[in-house]
Amino acid sequence: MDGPGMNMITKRPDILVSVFDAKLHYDVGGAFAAMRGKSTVVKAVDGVSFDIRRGESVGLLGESGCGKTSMGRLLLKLEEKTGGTIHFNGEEIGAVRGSGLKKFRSKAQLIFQNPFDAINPRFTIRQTLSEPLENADIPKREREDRIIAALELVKLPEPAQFLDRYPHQLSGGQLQRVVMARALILQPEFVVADEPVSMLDVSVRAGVLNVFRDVRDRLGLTAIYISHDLALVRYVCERTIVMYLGGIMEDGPTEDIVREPLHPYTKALVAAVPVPNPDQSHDPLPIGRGAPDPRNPPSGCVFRDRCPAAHARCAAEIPQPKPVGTRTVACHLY
Amino acid sequence: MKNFKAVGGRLLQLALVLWAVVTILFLMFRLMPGNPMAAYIDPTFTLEQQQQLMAQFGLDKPLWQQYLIYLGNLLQGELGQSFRYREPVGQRIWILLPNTLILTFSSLIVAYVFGILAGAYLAWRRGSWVEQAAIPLVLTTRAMPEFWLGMVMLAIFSFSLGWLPAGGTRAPGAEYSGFLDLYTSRDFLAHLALPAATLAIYSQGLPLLLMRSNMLDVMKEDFVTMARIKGLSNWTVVVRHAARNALLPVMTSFAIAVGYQLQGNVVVESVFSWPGLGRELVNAVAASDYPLAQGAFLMIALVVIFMNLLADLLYAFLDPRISHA
Amino acid sequence: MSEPLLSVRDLRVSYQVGRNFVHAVDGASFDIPRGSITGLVGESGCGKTTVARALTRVIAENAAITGGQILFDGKDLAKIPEREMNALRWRDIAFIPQSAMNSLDPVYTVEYQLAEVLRRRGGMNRKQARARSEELFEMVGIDANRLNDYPHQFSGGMRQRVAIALALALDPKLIIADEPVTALDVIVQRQILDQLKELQTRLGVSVILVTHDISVVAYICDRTVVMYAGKVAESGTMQAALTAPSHPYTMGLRNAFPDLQGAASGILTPIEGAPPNLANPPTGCRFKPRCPFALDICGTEPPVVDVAPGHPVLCHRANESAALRIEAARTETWMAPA
Amino acid sequence: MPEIAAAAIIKSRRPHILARMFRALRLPMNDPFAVAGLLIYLVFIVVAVFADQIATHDPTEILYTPAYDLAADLRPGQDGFIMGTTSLGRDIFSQLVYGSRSALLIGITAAFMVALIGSIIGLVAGYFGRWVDAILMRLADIAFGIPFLPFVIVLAAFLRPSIWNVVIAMALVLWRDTARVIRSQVLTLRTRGYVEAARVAGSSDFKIILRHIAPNILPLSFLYGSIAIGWAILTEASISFLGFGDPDSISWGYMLQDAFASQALAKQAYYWFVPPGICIILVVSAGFFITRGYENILFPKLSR
Repeated sequence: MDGPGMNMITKRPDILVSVFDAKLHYDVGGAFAAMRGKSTVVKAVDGVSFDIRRGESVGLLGESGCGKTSMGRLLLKLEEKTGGTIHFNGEEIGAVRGSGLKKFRSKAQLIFQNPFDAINPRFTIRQTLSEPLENADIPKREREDRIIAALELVKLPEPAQFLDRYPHQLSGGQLQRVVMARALILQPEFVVADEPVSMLDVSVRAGVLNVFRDVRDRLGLTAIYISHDLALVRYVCERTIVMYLGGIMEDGPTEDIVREPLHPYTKALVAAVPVPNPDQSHDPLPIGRGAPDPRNPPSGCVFRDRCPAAHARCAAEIPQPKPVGTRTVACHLY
Repeated sequence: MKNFKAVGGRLLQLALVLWAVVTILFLMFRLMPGNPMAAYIDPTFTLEQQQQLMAQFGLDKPLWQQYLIYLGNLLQGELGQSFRYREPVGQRIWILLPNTLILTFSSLIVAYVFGILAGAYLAWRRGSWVEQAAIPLVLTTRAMPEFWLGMVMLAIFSFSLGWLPAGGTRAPGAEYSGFLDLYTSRDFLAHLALPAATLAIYSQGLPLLLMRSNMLDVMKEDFVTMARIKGLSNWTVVVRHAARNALLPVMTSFAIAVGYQLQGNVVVESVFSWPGLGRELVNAVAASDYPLAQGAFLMIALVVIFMNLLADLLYAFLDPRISHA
Repeated sequence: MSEPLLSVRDLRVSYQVGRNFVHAVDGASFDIPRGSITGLVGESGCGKTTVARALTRVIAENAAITGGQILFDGKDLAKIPEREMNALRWRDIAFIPQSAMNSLDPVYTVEYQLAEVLRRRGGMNRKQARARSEELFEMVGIDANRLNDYPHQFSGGMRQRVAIALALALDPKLIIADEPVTALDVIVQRQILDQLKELQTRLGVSVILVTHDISVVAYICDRTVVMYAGKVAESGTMQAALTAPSHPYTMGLRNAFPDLQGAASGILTPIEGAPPNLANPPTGCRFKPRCPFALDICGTEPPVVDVAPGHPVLCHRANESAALRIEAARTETWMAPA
Repeated sequence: MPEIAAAAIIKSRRPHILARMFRALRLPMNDPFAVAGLLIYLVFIVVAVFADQIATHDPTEILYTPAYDLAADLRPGQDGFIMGTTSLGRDIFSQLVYGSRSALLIGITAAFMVALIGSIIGLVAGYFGRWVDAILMRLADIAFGIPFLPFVIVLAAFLRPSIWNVVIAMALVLWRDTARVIRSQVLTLRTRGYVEAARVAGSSDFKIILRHIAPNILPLSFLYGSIAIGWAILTEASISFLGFGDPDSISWGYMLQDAFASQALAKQAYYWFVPPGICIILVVSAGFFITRGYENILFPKLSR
């Protein structure tokens, strides 16, 4: 799709979030870098378009520096976009201010990557969870019950005993459940989870992921799950968007992407994932070794300098996302 | 060498600071109550004579016009006439500046060499009784009024023991042929010893504490542990790796310390009657000789601002993470 | 099997925190055969990094080796004097740190740091050191003209390659790699692991790979040692320990790992609870509070049972492992532990 | 600047109000230095408050010995003068006692002003960033360009000489150090997860600053406040020594100027000019000791 007509998308009730040609460029500066003629503008997100239907779980998959976290922050207005449009419930979020912003905040929430950093160490769990309630002007007497309900929702055993505890007295898994409870306490429609389990031990991760899946289904949430780990994305999302150097390479059902990756980068990504059984293939990855430099990406397709199938056209022309079977792929091979 | 076009931002910032300080200086000296030349107008002067004197110093024009003249003169290095000495301020400043700089740099170099070595040693002997004793001692040197320390040093070494002269830069009547001859003569050094020692004792605390704290931080870094795992000798690990990294911020603090030291000079020069910019400023202000005071203040401010800039550049060049961005 | 390069016997390491002692490693025993890659696997706080660092005898100020032996080439590294130990460092035992970023001195070029090891520890002169540095960079696939760059000018993956080059500098007998690829993205991670495997096979050096990620161990290691709460739960060949785990903890760990090739509908099963506090560890088996197969007997110290030759398991029900393994595969087993 | 530890390990029940306050201000009660610092402060505060009762004479009154000649240059203990008399025949001990009053008065007010102004500017610059940050930091650069002591001297020459000149001068210029340090602390705090979480939870900027940012910079402001007390006392002493002090208020600086002018050095009257110096050192170093300031006395790390 070469970019939907603006008004057509915003009217469709089933679309909760519509992103069209979103850009986030910022100047990193650095006098000495500038002196050597190196560009100092980082294109964290460079022309990304996708839509998310209500109740859909979408994985934002990519390596560090691919722009997935920036994209998540743009969706929640934690970062102001420098181009394109983002619609939430049919309304462009760029202009939202004051009470409109407060309403948006209650509808769109974030689950943080590092639970140990996401809660103020001086606040008790009760104070942490009552902050969103205060902002939504929930009367004082109702808050205790809603806090307990939120903690039960995230399966924290006997929540009452946690209320007066400080964050350093909880384990990683428990803290992440409190972070989730805080995000869900105002019954949002839309949740962005930024690598929610990457800081947790493997044996604890599964528990937190199961809670996330259970809560998402129970509240009918629309969710974005940001991760560099394809196996985790597959466990949580039915659709995945693969990002590289600020752009979307491939977008489609997760199972199809895992079974039959189309974009050369996705192929390398899927092949690279080590699986816990000893007799997996050891043949070298179909990808060049260069490290992506966000400050000066290659011309045309940003992946061409590492792509085994790169040809002349890839350098000349940026590949537009094209429908290929169940997927949308941005590559001249199709 | 790399071109510095990109460092323009920093130079622009410098120009702004310079302009602001110069303007503040101008306003300060013009906003005072009464007539700036009151102290120099003989009551017997007639009105015209007073007007004529004022005109000579350009004080009869409206403020903004004086400001423009003031800026114009400044750009040509013209600092106006001293009320008291009736001679160009610039000339006097130029003679006194070397004295102040020599006092500042000699004391600071001694302070930094001692501070760095002692700081590194204390970091290496972390937790020992040596450190327990040294830190409070260093703290008291930071808590000490410099002029009081000067007085005590004077009383002991000059008056009680009589080893060193009590002030000034050279014995009365001693003649010196050249510039270099003066500044390296035994007589000058004897005069320099006490004031420089006073300033050095006061300012060694900064590099010492900074070096010690940096060393402690760096010793925790992974690359220091790796150096030990590589089996490198203790000397190599502590000096070549830990000290070399810890030294970085200490070197840049030297430039800023010069700025702070200049302020300390004001009192120390007065105690030792050392003919420098600090003492000149004090005497000029006491005598309400505002152009001279303004010139002395400006020169001190220029050196401070230049040193702040030097600190930034020094930091960028010393740290490869910035110079090889 | 030839005599192992390294055998650790009942190693104990404890940290002094305030007045009490944390027994981070409480009697760990395992062997490292020559010319192989052995995975040292366990979750955070299980003592794997402490063991790795104990082998180099460069441990934290407040730590101390309080017991056991580290037999390496006929010498007990836990007891030999510091001078003798230092002679071994980097010549025989090298180390690859987790994030090479702050393990390389930021104010010296990479060449300086290579030459420093080659000349001060390897006794080479300037010319030999330069030649060897170029050869090492060649081996790990970095362009030799990048030798005089500074560490911060290298990407994550390249820095890790520099760290490998550094480790290989003096042809050590043993390389200990502490989470070498954890901080890297999956593609670079794979390329570094492939490189490590290729170099290990070609040079015949023994490698200990410390990691929390059993899929990384499965991908590259010949043998594995699974640690839990300061003790070795189980160790053995890759097939034995991972495809057919015999300790309940390894079984649980195996289930908690998302498997890309497994069925899409597979449910990840967590291990409820948390590892014990090592300041005052519980008596008996330390996994008992989280183990679905725990019996009363597990309250007493579990024996080390050789389920198969070279496959010791620290568990009272070790010889029932085949049956337990089937039961462990079912999610409900873990949902409500005994 | 060593990273302020995120949370002290405390018992689960709500800690006692005083313990919480001390924890908030990071006052290490078990550290001998801090306790010594506090004791020194207490002593001087008591002396300052009860100066009238403690002092044996009026500090400015010219005194005579029982034999009616001028009680000048008396050694400590002579004719009942505990610490001797000045060349003008005034009681040194009384001057010392009253000197503590002006020292603490100036020290604390100046420190309060510097810490307050510096913290607010640092907070606003660090939190809001962009042009607000640029303007405030250029202001700080200008303040850094002004040599402080010369500035106070020139200021004292214009304004009627009074002990408040130092306080005004410090309020105008010395907020610069605190502002720069608080700003860098706020910059790191702003990126912390729980600050973003508060923003996502819909809290206003004001509420975020009040509840999440300010409590974490309190220890730093208090630390720089205690260092500023030292600076103020040292500056006042220097100004009085140079003759720009407040003539009708007795301060340690004035005593030293009086001694210096009366050739006390030549007379080797150590009993006259040493004690005021010692008092200054005690009070100023007490400020450093209390907050273990010596760990942070150095320049804020010039981390870019």
